[in-house]
Amino acid sequence: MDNDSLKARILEIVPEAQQEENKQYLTILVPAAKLHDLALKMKSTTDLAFDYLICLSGVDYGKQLAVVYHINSILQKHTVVIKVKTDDRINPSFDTVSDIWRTAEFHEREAYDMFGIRFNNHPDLRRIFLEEDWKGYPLRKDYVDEVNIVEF
Amino acid sequence: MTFNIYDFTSFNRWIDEGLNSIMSPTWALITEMAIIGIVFLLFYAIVGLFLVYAERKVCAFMQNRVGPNRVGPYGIFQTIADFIKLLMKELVYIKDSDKLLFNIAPFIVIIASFMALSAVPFAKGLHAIDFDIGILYVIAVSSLGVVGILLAGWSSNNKYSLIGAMRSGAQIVSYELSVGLSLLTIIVLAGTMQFSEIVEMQRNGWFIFKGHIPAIIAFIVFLIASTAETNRGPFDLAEAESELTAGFHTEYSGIKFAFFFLAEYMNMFLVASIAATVFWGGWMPFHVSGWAGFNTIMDYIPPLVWYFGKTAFIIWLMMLFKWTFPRLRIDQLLTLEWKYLLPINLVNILFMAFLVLMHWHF
Amino acid sequence: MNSFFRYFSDIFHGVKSLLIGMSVTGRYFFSPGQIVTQQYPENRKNLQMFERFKGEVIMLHDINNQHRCNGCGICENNCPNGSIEIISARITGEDGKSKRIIDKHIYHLGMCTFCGLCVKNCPSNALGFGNEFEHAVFDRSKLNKVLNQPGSSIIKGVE
Amino acid sequence: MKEIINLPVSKIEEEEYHINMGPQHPSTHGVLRLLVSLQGEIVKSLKPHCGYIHRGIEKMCEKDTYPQVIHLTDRMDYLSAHINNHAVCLLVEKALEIEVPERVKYIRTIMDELTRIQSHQLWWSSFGMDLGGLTCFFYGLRDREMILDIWEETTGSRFLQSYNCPGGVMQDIHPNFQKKVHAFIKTFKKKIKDYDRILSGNVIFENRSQGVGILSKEDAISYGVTGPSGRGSGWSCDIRKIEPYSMYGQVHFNEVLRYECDTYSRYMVRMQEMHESMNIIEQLIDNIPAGDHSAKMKAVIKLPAGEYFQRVESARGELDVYVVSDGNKTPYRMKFRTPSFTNLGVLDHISRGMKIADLVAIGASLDLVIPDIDR
Repeated sequence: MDNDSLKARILEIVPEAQQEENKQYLTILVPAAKLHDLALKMKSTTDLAFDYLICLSGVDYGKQLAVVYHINSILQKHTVVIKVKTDDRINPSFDTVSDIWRTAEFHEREAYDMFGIRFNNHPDLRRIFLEEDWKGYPLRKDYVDEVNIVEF
Repeated sequence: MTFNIYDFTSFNRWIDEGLNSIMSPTWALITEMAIIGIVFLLFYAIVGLFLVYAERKVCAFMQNRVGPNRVGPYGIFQTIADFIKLLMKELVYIKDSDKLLFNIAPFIVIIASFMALSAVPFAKGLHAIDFDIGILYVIAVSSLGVVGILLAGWSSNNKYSLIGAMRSGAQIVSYELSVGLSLLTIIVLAGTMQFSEIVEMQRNGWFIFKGHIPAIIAFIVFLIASTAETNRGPFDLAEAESELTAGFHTEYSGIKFAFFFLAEYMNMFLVASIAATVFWGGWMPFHVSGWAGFNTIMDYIPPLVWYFGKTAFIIWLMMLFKWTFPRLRIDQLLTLEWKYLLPINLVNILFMAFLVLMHWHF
Repeated sequence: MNSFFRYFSDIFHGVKSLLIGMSVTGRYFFSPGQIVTQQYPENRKNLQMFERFKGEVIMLHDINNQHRCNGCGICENNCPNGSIEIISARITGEDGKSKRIIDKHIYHLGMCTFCGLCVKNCPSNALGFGNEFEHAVFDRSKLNKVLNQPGSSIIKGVE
Repeated sequence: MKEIINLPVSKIEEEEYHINMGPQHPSTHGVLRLLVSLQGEIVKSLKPHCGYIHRGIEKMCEKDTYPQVIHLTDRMDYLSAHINNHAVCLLVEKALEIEVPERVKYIRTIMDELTRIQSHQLWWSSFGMDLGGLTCFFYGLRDREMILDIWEETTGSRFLQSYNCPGGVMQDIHPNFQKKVHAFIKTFKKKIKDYDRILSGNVIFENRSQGVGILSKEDAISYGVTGPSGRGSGWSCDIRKIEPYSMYGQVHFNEVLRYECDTYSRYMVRMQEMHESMNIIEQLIDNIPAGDHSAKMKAVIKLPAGEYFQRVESARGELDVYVVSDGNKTPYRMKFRTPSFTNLGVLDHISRGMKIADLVAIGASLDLVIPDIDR
């Protein structure tokens, strides 16, 4: 399916979605509340059939925290980028997609570890790389660590 | 008084008479025991150290390496250096371990292998005791070692050790059967359990040739089962370093670890020498009945050379197993025993009995 | 009956595969000519490293103890780990103009990851890789090296 | 004691205990810790604990310029260092819309495949070692040495080459390169038969690996298990075929697929991939076109603001680089989707109900590289 019809199909499911500019893949910004619903439909609908979550990345855009999902369909051979953003930097949370794509379980733990983004209904949301008592979320732009980060 | 260098009977008698002439018979017996004990201890240490070196060299050559070559020429003193290092290591005591059993276990293992060695005839007249139930004794004593392994694993207060010990228990209990039955096949042929007589009966041909097909099958089964019983090579589940780090001796250090190490190699030597004695004629030279000249030439080669040559070859075979094959899983190990080795063995004994009955052996 | 035959064919194939495996190790055992181990400290005399081998960063000096470094600091900027420190000085040249020369080109071998960016980006090709690989020292401070040799000067016409 | 005797049998059997495999354990190939719940020898569940060598590469990348990032990617999956470099370089070139010379594409592809071969060789070595066949380890490393020598001659390093740079490669190939690669392929085609003889055909090995660690295709996709592990489940997930980069669109090679879904099929996929890689190298090695070894690049590389994504096939699966650029010379956010990390996620799922020995075999068949997990 080409990008235009993909966009049309996704807008059908989530009318509030907006397209973001990206040369490579169709990038769509989705309200956080609709994310899980959209993901479920994207996987189960036969003409979309997004069955492979390539990559789940947390991004700190300065004011906003975002999670970026690169999703691919093996059968239909199309890829889409779904983005969710939140302004809440103290207690950011999204719905988990680990029940839809199991690989998200580890990726979401990584995003939680590095950005402090909570994923509701995640089966085992713990820090994955850092210790349980680590203070702060290192990949956030406002993270300060005078001991470990050396400036040249 | 002259000695036949190939026959130690007169040499033994000379020592015995000499001792009896200077002290009372009781003291003479005690002295003899002490001498034999010291000789065996030395022999044990030397063979153990040499086998460790040999294993390292053999596996190195199989793996395109040169092996130890730093201590002494060709690294022959490497194991001595290792041994000194192990002697100087701290003996670590584990918290909450069963101290008594933890300390006793290595001794049980090493004593079991030491005791079994006493029945092996190295040359004519060169053995500690010539039991009339020699084979039975060896089987009985050598399997005592598993008690030590079980104790070691259980008392270490370590889960890896416990798993290793339990595996070892299951393994030895089942493979004991195959070792016994494969030796039984030869007992059927020989009609005796005394080692000296078994060797003597192979004067005109080794049992592996005399008993042809069933003897060869019994030999292969014995080789597999005894490799399993010594916890070596594809059957080293009790140690299984990639699964259980070091299995039952994970928590041992220093000289106690060296005891386990030494016992493993001595067990290997022991089963190899039993295989050599029972199947390949022990110290008996290679004889072909009818070829008198050939037999005379063979007789000139000393029995100790024959004995150690055969043993060394079988040890080499066991090393080849270890350094070629991947390890079995515990259920496959038991499948191999109960589904393959044991039925084959039982049929093989019947076959051998039939053979003996019909006089189809040579 | 089928399973009966399979039992024996399993044994046969199993033993055959084991023998094939043993033939490999056995063959190597009897061909010690194929040993690949290099006897390292013994072969030091005739040990030849490849010419591009990245052992350490060096400053290339010619026979007159002259190098091509003018202390521009591009290598320092390019280094991802901060393992290069440039201390430059200013002198007054023959033509009366003040110009920059290298005073100390400090190289922290212990921090270097041999990415090669300093050598690649040097505009006057003053740096290169040396073949020395025995870097073990007893003190970490000995890994800090000054690359420009004492008394060296810049080749004329490079700056 | 009395309490245990009085317990019903089922209660005793249900009793689980935990062992820690790792961080220092011979079969976890590094500092991975697996908290395994066991019932007897049966694995009930396991929890991977990673992060013992987490170095914060993604954070470090935010401080580094794009050419400087290269040397960090080396240290992620050190066994496919060159492919990791390649991914970043491809991303930078794509963002800058630079066409690299043909010669660079050839060199990169050949180097990628050499990387794949040596990674699989080391995997084979450690796989044999994990199953108890210690000799395999030395045979694999012996043959790998030839590739390391080829690299050392051309790139100057044996392991972490940092040979790629945005726009090309650091230096041109050594004049001996082609000759040595030919010699390697000739030798290795003989030696790989030994691999099959000593391990692949061995009855013990077949019993240890067949039917162990079944990973169905659906689970492989859901868990994102890519690379040879995914292809062992019949999932055609080779990025070299899906989104060809460098020369992969122009060479002929088969994507190795097997459908047994067990440890043995993952093993066989890798063994055959070594043949395929040699096949690719043979097609390219004699036809390297003359030309420059690098495109003209600006001294300071600044990516236009935007988001970029690059997929490559590393030796153990799909490696993705995701870059958010704000137009500066350093990336705003750089994320690596490393194959070992996602492949680790499936370990719990496929090793349940297996024995400890199987867990070791499964872990080896997934070919985990711990720095690749931790980054």
